Amino acid sequence: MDYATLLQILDSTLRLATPLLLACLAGLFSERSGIFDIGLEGKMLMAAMCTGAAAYLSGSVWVGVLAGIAGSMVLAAIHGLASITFRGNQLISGVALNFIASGITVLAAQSLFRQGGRTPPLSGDARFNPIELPFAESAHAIPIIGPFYAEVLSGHTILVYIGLLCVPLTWWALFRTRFGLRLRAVGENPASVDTAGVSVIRLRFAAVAITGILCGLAGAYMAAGLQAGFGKEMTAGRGYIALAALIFAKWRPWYALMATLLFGFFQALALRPDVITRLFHFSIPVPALDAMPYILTVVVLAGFVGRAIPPRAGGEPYVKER
Amino acid sequence: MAATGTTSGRQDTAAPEGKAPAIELRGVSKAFGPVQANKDISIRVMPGTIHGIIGENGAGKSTLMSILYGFYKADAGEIFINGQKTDIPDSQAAIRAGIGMVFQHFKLVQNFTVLENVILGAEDGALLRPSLAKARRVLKELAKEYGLDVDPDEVIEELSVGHQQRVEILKALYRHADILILDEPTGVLTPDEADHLFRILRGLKEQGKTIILITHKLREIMEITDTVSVMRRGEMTATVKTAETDPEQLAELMVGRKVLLNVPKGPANPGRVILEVENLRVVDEDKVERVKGISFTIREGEIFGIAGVAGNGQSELLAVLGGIMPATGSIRLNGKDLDLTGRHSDGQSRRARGIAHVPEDRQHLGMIMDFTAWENMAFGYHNDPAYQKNALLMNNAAILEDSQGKMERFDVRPPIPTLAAKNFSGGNQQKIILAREIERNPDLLLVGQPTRGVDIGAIEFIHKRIVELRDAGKAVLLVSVELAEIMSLSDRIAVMFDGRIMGERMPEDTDERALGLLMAGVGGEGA
Amino acid sequence: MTQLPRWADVVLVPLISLLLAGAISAIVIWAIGESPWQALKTMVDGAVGSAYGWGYTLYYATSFIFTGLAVTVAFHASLFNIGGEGQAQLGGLGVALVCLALPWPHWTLALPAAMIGGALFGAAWAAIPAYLQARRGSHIVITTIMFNYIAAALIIYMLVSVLKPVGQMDPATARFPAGTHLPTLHEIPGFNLIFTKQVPANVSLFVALFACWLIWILLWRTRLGYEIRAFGRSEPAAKYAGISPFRVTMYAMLISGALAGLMSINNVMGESGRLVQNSAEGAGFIGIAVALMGRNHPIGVFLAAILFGFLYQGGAELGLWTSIPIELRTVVQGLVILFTGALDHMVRMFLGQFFRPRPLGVA
Amino acid sequence: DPAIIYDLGGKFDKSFNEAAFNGAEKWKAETGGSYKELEMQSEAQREQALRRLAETGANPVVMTGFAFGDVLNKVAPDFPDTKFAIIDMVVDQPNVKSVVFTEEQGSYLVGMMAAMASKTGTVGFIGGMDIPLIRKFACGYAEGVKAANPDATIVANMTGTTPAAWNDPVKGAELAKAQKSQGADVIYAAAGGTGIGVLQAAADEGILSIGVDSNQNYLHPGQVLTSMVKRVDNSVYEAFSEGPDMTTGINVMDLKAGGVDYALDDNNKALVTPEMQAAVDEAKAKIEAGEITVHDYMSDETCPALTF
Ligand SMILES: Nc1ncnc2c1ncn2[C@@H]1O[C@H](COP(=O)(O)OP(=O)(O)OP(=O)(O)O)[C@@H](O)[C@H]1O
Ligand SMILES: Nc1ncnc2c1ncn2[C@@H]1O[C@H](COP(=O)(O)OP(=O)(O)OP(=O)(O)O)[C@@H](O)[C@H]1O
Ligand SMILES: [Mg+2]
Ligand SMILES: [Mg+2]
Repeated sequence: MDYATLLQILDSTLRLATPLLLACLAGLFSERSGIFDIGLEGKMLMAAMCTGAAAYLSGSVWVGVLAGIAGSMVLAAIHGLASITFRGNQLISGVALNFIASGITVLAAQSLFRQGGRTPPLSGDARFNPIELPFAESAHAIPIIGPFYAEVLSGHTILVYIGLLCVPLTWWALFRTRFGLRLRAVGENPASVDTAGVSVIRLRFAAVAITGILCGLAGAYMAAGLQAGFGKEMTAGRGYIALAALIFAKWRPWYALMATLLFGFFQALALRPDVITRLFHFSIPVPALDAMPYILTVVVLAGFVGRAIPPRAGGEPYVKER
Repeated sequence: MAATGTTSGRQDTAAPEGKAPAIELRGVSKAFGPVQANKDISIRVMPGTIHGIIGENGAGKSTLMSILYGFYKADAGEIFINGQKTDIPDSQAAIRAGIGMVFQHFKLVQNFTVLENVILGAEDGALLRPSLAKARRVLKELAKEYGLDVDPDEVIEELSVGHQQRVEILKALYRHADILILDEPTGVLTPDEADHLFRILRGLKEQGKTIILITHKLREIMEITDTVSVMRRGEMTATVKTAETDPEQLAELMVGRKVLLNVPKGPANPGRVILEVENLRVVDEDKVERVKGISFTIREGEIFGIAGVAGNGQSELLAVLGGIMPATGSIRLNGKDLDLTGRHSDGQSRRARGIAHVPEDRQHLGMIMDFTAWENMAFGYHNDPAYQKNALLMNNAAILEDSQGKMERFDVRPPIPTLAAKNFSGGNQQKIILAREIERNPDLLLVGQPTRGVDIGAIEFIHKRIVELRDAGKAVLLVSVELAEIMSLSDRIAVMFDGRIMGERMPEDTDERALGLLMAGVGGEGA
Repeated sequence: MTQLPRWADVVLVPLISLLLAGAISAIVIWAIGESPWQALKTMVDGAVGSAYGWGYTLYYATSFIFTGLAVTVAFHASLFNIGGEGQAQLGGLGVALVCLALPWPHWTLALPAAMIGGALFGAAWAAIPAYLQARRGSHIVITTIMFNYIAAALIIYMLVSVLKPVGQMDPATARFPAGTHLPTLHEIPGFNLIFTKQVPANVSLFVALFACWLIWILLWRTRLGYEIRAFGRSEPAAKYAGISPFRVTMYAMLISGALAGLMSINNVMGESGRLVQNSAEGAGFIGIAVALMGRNHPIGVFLAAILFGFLYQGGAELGLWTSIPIELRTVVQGLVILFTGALDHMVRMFLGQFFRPRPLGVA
Repeated sequence: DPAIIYDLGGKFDKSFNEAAFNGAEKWKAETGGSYKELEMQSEAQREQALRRLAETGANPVVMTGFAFGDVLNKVAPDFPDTKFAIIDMVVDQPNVKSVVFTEEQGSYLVGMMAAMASKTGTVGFIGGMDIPLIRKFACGYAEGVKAANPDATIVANMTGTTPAAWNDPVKGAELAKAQKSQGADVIYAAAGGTGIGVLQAAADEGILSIGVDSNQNYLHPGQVLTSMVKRVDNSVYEAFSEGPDMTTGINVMDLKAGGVDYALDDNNKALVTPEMQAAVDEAKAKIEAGEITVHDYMSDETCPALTF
């Protein structure tokens, strides 16, 4: 494989990893607070639809992003209500919300635009446009690093950079702030937080809200960055891959970046079966590449590669009085 | 009922100098669904004193303290702190009012460091770094002042229980608690650790702090408290000055009657050896060695009692014999080895070899609360050929009929086998389990805490049945934290401490005092 | 929380959940500018208004009975199997391989063989998550989700690269031999008086009903069922009773996977007569709703499966005759799961108001 | 009433299915009649949809896409009085009309244009699902490219092996970007809904694209070189107009019959030079006259101009 091809695949990796990364970090907040969320997929989808619709109607991508976040937050709020307030089963709530999102996005888009459950294509300001990083043109002159900077790092939409920025931000928030300390504690032992005089419910709702925001960004990126508009089921299981990445990353922000980049790389590679064939002189079936994130996650879950220990209070509603 | 006029009279004498009490509760009530955990409770604690609270399991002690700490909300009642009426809707308010609490079950984040646990909820700002630095400094001072040494950077799960408790105390002190509540702090401690704790508590008292200490142990009450309150069935039955009372009186107040548990039983006729345990070691899931090489034998027609403070390896011993936990060493039943780790180390195999097991925790181990009584009667014996219709199907009718008989013979009330287990009272649940296990006519009966939370009538009945089984020539291994029960029921007594048997005594050659010393790890030949 | 009487818990809670889901669906329909009443009428007409509609409703219900039972069995062992979809797809592969392996002379021979194939493949697909849960403590929910996706990829690979006949363009197996054709209700003497036209509901329906009965026997009449239920209620107690957690987890999931796989005799063998991509069409997920709705009892599952069959056929009719997208049924399905499975405490709290016992301690 | 069933991409795929939709709408506008329509949601649903439509008395029933072939073969005999029309597939039943197009011819024309418009000498092809039908597009395209510029390089990719490949704009966009990095500056997308992503990415990257099935020039005015139009709309219109008396049998829609063509309108006028147009129109005449035969991949599953 020549360097140009590699750069092209890495470039593609970064694009494809971004929604995974945002969703993965979203899940990280929720699960760190002890609320399991298999509804990432649904929230992303909802956000993608809201973004597509609002950006088209308003002509502004930022209005679209806000709408996307709002859409995702509605689902997050329902999940919070079900799993925090009413102490319901978090897994079932997540499954249910995924179904609701899958259906309601099509219903809404269809009723708004009558284009078979799509939103009309976005163009111009209704969509994120690539940003050239400074000196990207001139950087080509520098060997190796230069093209990498110009081809892979530069030329993405703003949300890609926001996604990358979210990684250190998440790490900092989680491990260097009061909020993070409490959040981690509430996911490990909510009673410790409660007896320390901090509201478990408020913390968990805050975490779920952050999940909503990040999933909103992930969905907005799908509709206005990666594509130009919303299409039926356009997230195509990315929420579940993000969930897999979260486990793969053992609920840690930097590992989440690694995991999502790896899974994004698989997706990018799956687009170029020709490269693999040329490289290894045999063809790996594309379905095998598609399934790779899931297979790897199962391997990690099985404890063959380190142990993935979820937050201890995860999945359990906090009940003081039986 | 038991709250007499004299007890309330005594209560008023608790404020001689006219100083406002540090804590005063008036008419506090709390119900959990149908369970009335606290009924119209009033209590006063004077500043700078150590106040004890005693009461049987489930008397409502923890609930009352949790209300004071804002963990639960009372249904009725008022709280006064230093004479001021104070609302305590949550723990934050309690902390603000200067109250700190060390719960019976610690509220620590296992994978956080000591420092992180200490600052949790009491951070100084949005960023952690300054808070951590400050806490490190304060902790050092506190360590010096009260002898509360603990490495601030150690992760909680690496610490011993005693050290974890210190962290809890530090947490309270870090929050400037003037009133410290400790819920059964010594239940999990070694005698050394307990002594150390008491020294700390005395130090705190000298600094003018008020301490409330919940315990089951009369000895501790007598040793350290200034005043003591007694709770029974959700009610406060008395508050007295420690100096003016004695253990017998407290015990009577606690149980509501003279405690004289004397089971009518004839002398034992020990026959051949049924059970031989040799050098048994048990390591639990957290890789902690719970039983550290014990050996003993039980003969037919003999009740072998194991006394000890809860958490000294008795539960694990029962679990191993009952096939719930693996172990190393050797156990022989009727001369044949029991499998301790392999395929035949499960409960089914134990039952097949003639071991019946009445577990300590009846609600979580002994039965399935959502199952009916008759389903529970087959629990563990569901493979019994008598319960099968054919190779595939169970004979539910047979189980039902069998259960009906057992319930009647054991006086389970109501004797309705189709009722769900959760709808029986605790005592009757216990009878269902006993009926199931004893009527199997086992060679060896394991019983853990047979009368925990059971009323007097039922206690006598249960004791009678256990003795009957002995008299039928069976072996019984009895584990109980109630010394009185051990004393009156056992034909031979062993005391466990820290995973070892401290010594064996004949009941007629010993008394509660001597056993108590062994339970505390003092003396004995096993240490 | 106040405890509800049993009848309220079994009948009232699901009923109210269903009504809530229905009410919100109506609001959704109204919000997209359609008439909920008209929609309901179309659904009722299309799904149960004619023998033909029933033919489809029962066809869908058959699949849902299998997957609902699959979820139920696992639920009783307190295992949440969301892998029904993948297991059903693998079951489809098993059925297809059996059907294509021999020139079957008659369906009476092909059906039992295909059942074994479907059940075996479904069970095998459940076995790995079960093993990982029982031995390595991996959360079964996550592993079964992963296995759904791996199953989809595997099926695509099998269809595209292995099973697709030469010259065929769409990724599907060849048609099964005529001897594997299962009689539809239209072809069964007696039933053909009602079902006068070709309908997809076929003899698998009776297999499904039989499975309901069998699962009831299993859960409440056999030792294994006893152990499954005991283990599901309390793992420590089960260990005390000498019930092996490993054994129960494995058996419960194997049975669950086998049931999900068995579904394929209905759709793959009975209806399409060949294996296509995504053959289960989400029935594995609907099994969750069916089990929740049916309160994890075979009779409840049967009733809930009919309800969802109605929803599915009715929803298809909506897509056909109105401008309400077919996705409405996905929304309703999600709402039912949400209300019966996650917001059930809300419903109970609400009902609790009416069943509050007299306060204690008044006397 | 007539009825139409769209394949998985949906009737608004801006491509194949939308062409069919346009035909139906044209019929409706002209005759004032009404028709029933249905969009496939999943692979397993085909048979029900087909039966249900036939059941309600719709006649003729038109379906778009080869994937209906198998079920139609099964369903058609059950409804002998109903006429069916299937596009892109041959189904041998007495009551079925099979409409197939000579996509290789249309692709040949746009291939020539691609080669002439390319500055790099490298052109791209992005197919949807990897099936002989799509290879037929690719092969005709490659022949056209070579005819105009024998030295040109052709980069060809397929989106996938399942019907999902028809509706994956993300993948389409990524493939377009990959082809651009390999030097391609004109990309022909024969990939249904996936093509939307290809055209979008090409426009974003500043290179040219070629649409398919419908006239897609308007999607990115001035950035879509042309479109290989396949007059599915005409076929649908025709089938609807014939009504229940529709003629059955195989109906080959070739260049001559107006079945395929390249699109020229205001949106791409500036991109098509007079030389280009002259060359293409000449080739068109030759093909119609039989002087040029474009190889049909499906006839022998080989392609002289391109290896897959
Ligand atoms: N969170 C709760 N929900 C419901 N019931 C509770 C709860 N906590 C305690 N109870 C019930 O309230 C009663 C009093 O319990 P509490 O824990 O206060 O007793 P205790 O005196 O501390 O007993 P122990 O000595 O065993 O600790 C018991 O019947 C108990 O089952
Ligand atoms: N959750 C419940 N639902 C229905 N009935 C119950 C429930 N809990 C207890 N009961 C009934 O209420 C009665 C009193 O129960 P409780 O546990 O308070 O008894 P108790 O006085 O503690 O008796 P014991 O000394 O035998 O434990 C019992 O007869 C029991 O059948
Ligand atoms: Mg307590
Ligand atoms: Mg009781």
